[in-house]
Amino acid sequence: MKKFKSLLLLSAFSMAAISGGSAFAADTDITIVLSEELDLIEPCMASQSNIGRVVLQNISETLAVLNPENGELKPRLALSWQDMGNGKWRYKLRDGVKFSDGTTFDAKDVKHSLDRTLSEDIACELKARYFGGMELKADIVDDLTIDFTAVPAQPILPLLISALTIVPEETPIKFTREPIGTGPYVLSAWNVGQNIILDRRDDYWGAKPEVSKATYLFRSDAAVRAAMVQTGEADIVPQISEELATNAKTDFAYPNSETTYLRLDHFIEPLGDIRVRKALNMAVDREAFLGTLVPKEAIIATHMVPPSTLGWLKDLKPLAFDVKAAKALVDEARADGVNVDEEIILIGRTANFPHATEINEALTQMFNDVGLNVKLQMREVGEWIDFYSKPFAEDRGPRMVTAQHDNSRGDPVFSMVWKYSCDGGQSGLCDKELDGLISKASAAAGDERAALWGPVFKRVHEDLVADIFLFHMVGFTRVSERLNYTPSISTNSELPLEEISFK
Amino acid sequence: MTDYLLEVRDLSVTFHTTRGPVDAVRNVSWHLNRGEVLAILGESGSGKSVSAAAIMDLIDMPPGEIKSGEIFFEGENLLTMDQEARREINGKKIAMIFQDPLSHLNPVYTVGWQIEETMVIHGTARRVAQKEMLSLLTKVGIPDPILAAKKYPHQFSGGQRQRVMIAMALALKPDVLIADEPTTALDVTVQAQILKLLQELQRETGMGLVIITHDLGVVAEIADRVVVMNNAEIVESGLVSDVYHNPKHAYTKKLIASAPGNGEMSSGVKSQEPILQLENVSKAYGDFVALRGMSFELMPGEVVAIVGESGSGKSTVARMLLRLEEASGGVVKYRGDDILSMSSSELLSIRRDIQMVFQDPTQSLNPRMSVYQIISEAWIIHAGIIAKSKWKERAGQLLEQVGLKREHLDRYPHQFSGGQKQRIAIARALALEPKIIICDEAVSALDVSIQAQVIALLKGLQKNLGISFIFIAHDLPVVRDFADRVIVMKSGEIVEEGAVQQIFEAPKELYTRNLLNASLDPDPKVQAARRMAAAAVS
Amino acid sequence: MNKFILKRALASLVSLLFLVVAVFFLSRLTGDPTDLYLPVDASLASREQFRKIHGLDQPLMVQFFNYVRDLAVLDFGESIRRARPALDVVLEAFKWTLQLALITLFLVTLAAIIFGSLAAFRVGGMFDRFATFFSLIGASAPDFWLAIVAIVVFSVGLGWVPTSGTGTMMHWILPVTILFIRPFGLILQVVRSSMITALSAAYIKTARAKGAKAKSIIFIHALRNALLPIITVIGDQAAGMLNGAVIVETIFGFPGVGKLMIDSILQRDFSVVLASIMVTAFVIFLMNILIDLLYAVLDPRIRY
Amino acid sequence: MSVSENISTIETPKKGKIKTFFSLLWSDQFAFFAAVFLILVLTSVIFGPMLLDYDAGRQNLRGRNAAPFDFTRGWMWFLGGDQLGRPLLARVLVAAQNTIFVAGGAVMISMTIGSVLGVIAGNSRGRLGQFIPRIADVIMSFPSLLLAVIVLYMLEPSVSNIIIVLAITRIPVYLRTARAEILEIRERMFIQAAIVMGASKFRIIFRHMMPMLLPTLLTVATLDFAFVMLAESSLSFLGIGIQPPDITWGLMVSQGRPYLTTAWWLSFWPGLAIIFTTLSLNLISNWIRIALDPQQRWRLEIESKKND
Repeated sequence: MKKFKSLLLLSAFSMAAISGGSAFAADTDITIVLSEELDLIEPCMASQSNIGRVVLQNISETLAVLNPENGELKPRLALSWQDMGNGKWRYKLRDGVKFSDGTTFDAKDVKHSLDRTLSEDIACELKARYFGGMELKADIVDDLTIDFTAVPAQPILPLLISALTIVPEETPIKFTREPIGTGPYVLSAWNVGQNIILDRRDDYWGAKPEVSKATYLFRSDAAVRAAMVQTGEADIVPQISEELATNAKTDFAYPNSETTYLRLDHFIEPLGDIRVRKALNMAVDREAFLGTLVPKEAIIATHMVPPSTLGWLKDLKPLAFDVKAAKALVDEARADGVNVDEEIILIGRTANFPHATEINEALTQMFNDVGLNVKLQMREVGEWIDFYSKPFAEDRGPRMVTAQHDNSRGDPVFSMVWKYSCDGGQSGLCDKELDGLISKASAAAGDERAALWGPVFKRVHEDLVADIFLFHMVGFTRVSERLNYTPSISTNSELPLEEISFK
Repeated sequence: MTDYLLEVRDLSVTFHTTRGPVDAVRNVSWHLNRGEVLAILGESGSGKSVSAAAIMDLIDMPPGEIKSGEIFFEGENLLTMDQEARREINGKKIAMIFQDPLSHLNPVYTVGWQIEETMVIHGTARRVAQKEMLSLLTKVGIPDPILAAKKYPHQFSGGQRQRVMIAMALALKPDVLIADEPTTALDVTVQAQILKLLQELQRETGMGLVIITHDLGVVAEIADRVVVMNNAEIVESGLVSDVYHNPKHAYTKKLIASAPGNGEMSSGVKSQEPILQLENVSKAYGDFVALRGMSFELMPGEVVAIVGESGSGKSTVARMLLRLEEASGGVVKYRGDDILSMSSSELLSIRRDIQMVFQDPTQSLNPRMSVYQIISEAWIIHAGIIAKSKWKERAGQLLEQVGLKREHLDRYPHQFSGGQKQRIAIARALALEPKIIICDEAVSALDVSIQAQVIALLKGLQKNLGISFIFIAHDLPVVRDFADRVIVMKSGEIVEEGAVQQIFEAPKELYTRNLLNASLDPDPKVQAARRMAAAAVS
Repeated sequence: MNKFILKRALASLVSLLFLVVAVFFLSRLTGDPTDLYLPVDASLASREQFRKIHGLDQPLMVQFFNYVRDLAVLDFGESIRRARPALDVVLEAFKWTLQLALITLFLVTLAAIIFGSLAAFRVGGMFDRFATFFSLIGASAPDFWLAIVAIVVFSVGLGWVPTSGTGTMMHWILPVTILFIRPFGLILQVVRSSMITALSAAYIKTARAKGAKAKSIIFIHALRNALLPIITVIGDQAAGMLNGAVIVETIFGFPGVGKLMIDSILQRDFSVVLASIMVTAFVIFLMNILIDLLYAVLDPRIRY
Repeated sequence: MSVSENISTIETPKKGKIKTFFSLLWSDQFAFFAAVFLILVLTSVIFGPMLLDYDAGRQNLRGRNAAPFDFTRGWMWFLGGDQLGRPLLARVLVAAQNTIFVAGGAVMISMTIGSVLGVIAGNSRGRLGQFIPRIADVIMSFPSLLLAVIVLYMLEPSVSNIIIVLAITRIPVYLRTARAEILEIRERMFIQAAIVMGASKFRIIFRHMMPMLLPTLLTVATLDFAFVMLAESSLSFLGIGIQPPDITWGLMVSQGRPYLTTAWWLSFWPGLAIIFTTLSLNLISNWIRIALDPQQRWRLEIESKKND
């Protein structure tokens, strides 16, 4: 017995040895739980949502910040910018800003940041996402003035540039694990696999935020994440699932700029037939999803982009749920010799969004109810992407792909080119007229731009019935009752600690 | 209250089994005095070990159950004592040694540790016990005790292991030692040594000794009194010489009559063209040479016995010539063809002619095949011996030939006793109508009365069917009854070879003589005379 | 002895090489990481740039020979995702897995041996029946389900332990408990049956005839003889745990190698997949050799 | 000890084999109820999809997560409704088929391949005997998740392909068991007796070795069946297992997981089905082990006597 006790003691000691003591926490320290560990804390990868939530506006700042409510850009590290014509934009930079390593912020840092992001030697996601298909360069005018030139000219260059994270010019051109930025916080510890700790800077140029220290944890299970706020282990959980969002005091819905839709492959019969596409659209009882599998706060979609996007058309209406009419359309197509009995594969992606599997199951039944032959296949992301993106397989059958598209940047160009032009990587159609409309709208600026996107949306939704739009989704954030923080559409990509205050 | 050291009174033990409760012993009573040697004699299944198990508290309950009876040790009833008190007696006052010391010694602890443990359990300090252990090992005749104490059981020979067991049992100088078949499965010379050791120690300490055995020779050699058991009951008891010379109960009479070594010896068979010739057959396992150039001949209808102690290489011969193992060299000619160089297809036809009966029938019969399947398998393998329609009939005949019944065909091996199983194995061998049967210790594991029956059966086969036998055995009296010619082996070599009468009546070699002397005679008078003679020599 | 170790090590090395070749080529059958890594609307140019940076544009055989060449100097390549040496990433995670596995196995072994032996001592008794029954129920439940229920009950409901994560000793309780349950049931069964065999061996009779106490009969005489099959099954379980307790790691946010492996597989981060397989396989092979040596220590009849 | 020999020769009144079987089963009540449960499962495997496929698949979004024990909606709703408004009882019964097919198929395939390899390895004293166990080593250290991803990427995610994945990962278990057993069996005396009789290698393996090997393999298989069922549900949890519209218990548990705090019954019933099935299999395999072992069998027989 004695031996046994000492064994227990021994094991207790060994456990104590591995577990570090927890530090004393100030009441202005907060803990945030993310869904997965960050692969990198790299400013030029900040467009990845988990990285963005830690890095953006906390460690690294951008020249300007998009206000997603109205699509306006707010100055941040830049004071102002103006179009010099010919694709050139001149930026005036803020004076007196210091990086967390003590160096001073100036135009050289901005230029380096751009060069680094565009470098051939590292694969920055910012480049792939925002700066593809153009020649972009930065020219230093003086310490606090810099010119950006894009070829071809980009009417929305300031919007694109607002994604660029600024690093000091000393930053090497390879992925860093110790990001230096001008933001109000500095990365003070990264215990891989366990946590990331940001501490408030005293020498920040702007207003001092209330949160003194933020600890980021990673849990892939939503129920666990949600429980952690309940038990007081965490203060903010940016993503919990809708079932868990039952407490009005802590759980907030926010539009997350994601749109779910089914991409139809127009090149293959019977999906090439507009009657079949219409029937598919009419088969979906979108209302039934709301408040069941899709949060009731979600909005039934008629666009690929969320309502806050430039040029969004209020008066586009979804095709009404009508099983009878849909059946009639199918029969009509069948009478015309369209092979509507061909098995159509619906490809879903597992864990794409909350209830992805169930929603796809429900959709499958709805499609079959109007007399089509739809079969569901749920695939993991690596397989799914082969179906979603070009090149499509040569001998494929008719396929629909359920996907979710995120456009939080306020301009349709980030969506429409890739999803609907003939060359678009995920485009299931090729319509010359639509191509013309898209390129016209992309080239325009200002109010004209807004006006020109309208016909594009109309062509997609009404003339072509290109895809099956489902919902503009919402996310749920659980926030501890001791905090004042309201999530917004941008919560999906960033989580600025400065917006958080204590009750 | 009694004056006996140990007394079992009216003991009845029942085991609950598959087929209902079975009495292991019924109303058994016996007693033991200080300084006395009592033998409990019986064949397997007679219940001879059960009272010992009851004394040592070794009966698992369930399935066992002590229905009635008392066991008095020094006047106290063991059966009413609490567990702890009985544990105190075990090993200290009453000790026990077992048959097959290899499995009864814990394989993963050194023998030194195991001997010490007996003392440590009963309160001796480890250091004292260590010293005592070494002197015990010396006492039981283990050479180099300091080294031996650090060895594990498997590193000893069978006889030495039994010596270790004895050392362990005698560590605390118990009042009673119970020895359960202590010399079974040991070579005759070793058996003699162990019995001698037990006798000496018993005299020295004055303890009471209970020896449980199936062997009349052991009884004759060591015991003062004997209790004969059959079928769970005591059929007779008394002084050893009285019981041997004037058996009263029919069972005792039968038992004494079936003791081997008293029959008529064969006068040999006519010399003619040998059916099997071994020339210089040898076998080596790495550096160890098991067989050094063995040669002999077997005539048709002849029984050649190969005798020798364990490790003499006698079984290796059989394995070589059946190609169960490949020989390292030599020639085995069967009717002029060399078996050792045959291809597997040529071998198949030879297989029909040379069959084997193994030592342990429990292991040599496939437990999942019925008797019919076991016998008829021969005809599946060697097509054309008899037509399929006659299989059932022939199998029945064979069973009857070996003294079983036709109805037994549908049963499975586990439903038979050891002797019956060996008959089935013989029937299986006969199914192929072989010319030669090799018996590897085929009767060693059987009780004497059954042994006698099986030997009679084999003799009949020899006479009626003209089958030749190679009879491998360590038990000399059996050989005497059955063999025409005897080959004595030692360390892989032939020591002596000759007709059975010559070997038994006029052995040339000292080794053969020692072997013969060590084998025990069931007659206590003969044994006593031998002891006197031996004492006179030394 | 040394010859045996050498032979085993050589055989393990061959297996390891086999494994590397198999994993290298088979994993590349699961598609290109480029599509997963870059946003879906990334241009062809950036895709090509990505492939070039990571050497994915070269023929598969060239990639393989480069990999083997680097491997010869213990360079396991770089993680595409994390932009760090794959070996660093794996060792960091493996540290956690190793701790988790060791603690759990220690407790499982201790508990299974005690309970299993006691169950075997009185076969069919109340204790035996209950131990068997409950260990089976525990071992039959899907572990992710148990894990979440445990969090809901013990963390959220009762507030006894933190929900997840690492940090204090309290954090280890739930994951270790969940990880404990299945091997416990299994090892308990093996201990029980192995002990039943050992307890019915002849030498136990000798020990009883000596007057040995029940405790010494069970834990000294029988246990050491029964240990061989127990160690074999513990070895199998340990191998399973060293490969990572994916479910437990995922739910409790334990940064172990199991989660790393599944993530890397799904992200097609091949060098991390390969490195983690090699590290775990190496440790498992090493453990197997140690187990073989342990056999010889425990049972003097075994000699190599 | 020696008592048993005495007994075995006693002539016994011949009880019917089936009757003996049932009395032996009845004597271990745990095993008896396990057997009853397994028969229920088997019934739903055979008839479930035939009779209830439509009901189990018919969704009703507006009636989702219906609470259990509501008697007003008929027996099919007794266990409640799932996240798409389908009756859980019907789904559990229908899912039995895939679940059992996956586990049974994987066990069968891995047992066949594994034991064939193991028997070959155990019987060959040459290179092959050295090489085959290495295969087991490699498979064992090959992560099953990677294997799943590879197979499902190259083929389609379907019940049969999941079976392939699980079967491959379980081969080493049988390979090692079969090899170890064969190594032991081939030294037995009756094998030598068969050789002496001239039996071919083929005959020795199939007539003499296999019957000895089979009970061990079957015991391992019953236990493995449970393991495979749990492994399948883990794969579903990680999103690389069986996917809807196919259903298995494992998938149902993992799909019901998000609702654990709001609608516990979604994952509870299928979870219970898994627990009961694995538990039953374990109990039955325990029972078989005892019933087949002549040294242990008396335990059951004593019980059955008491019950007579």
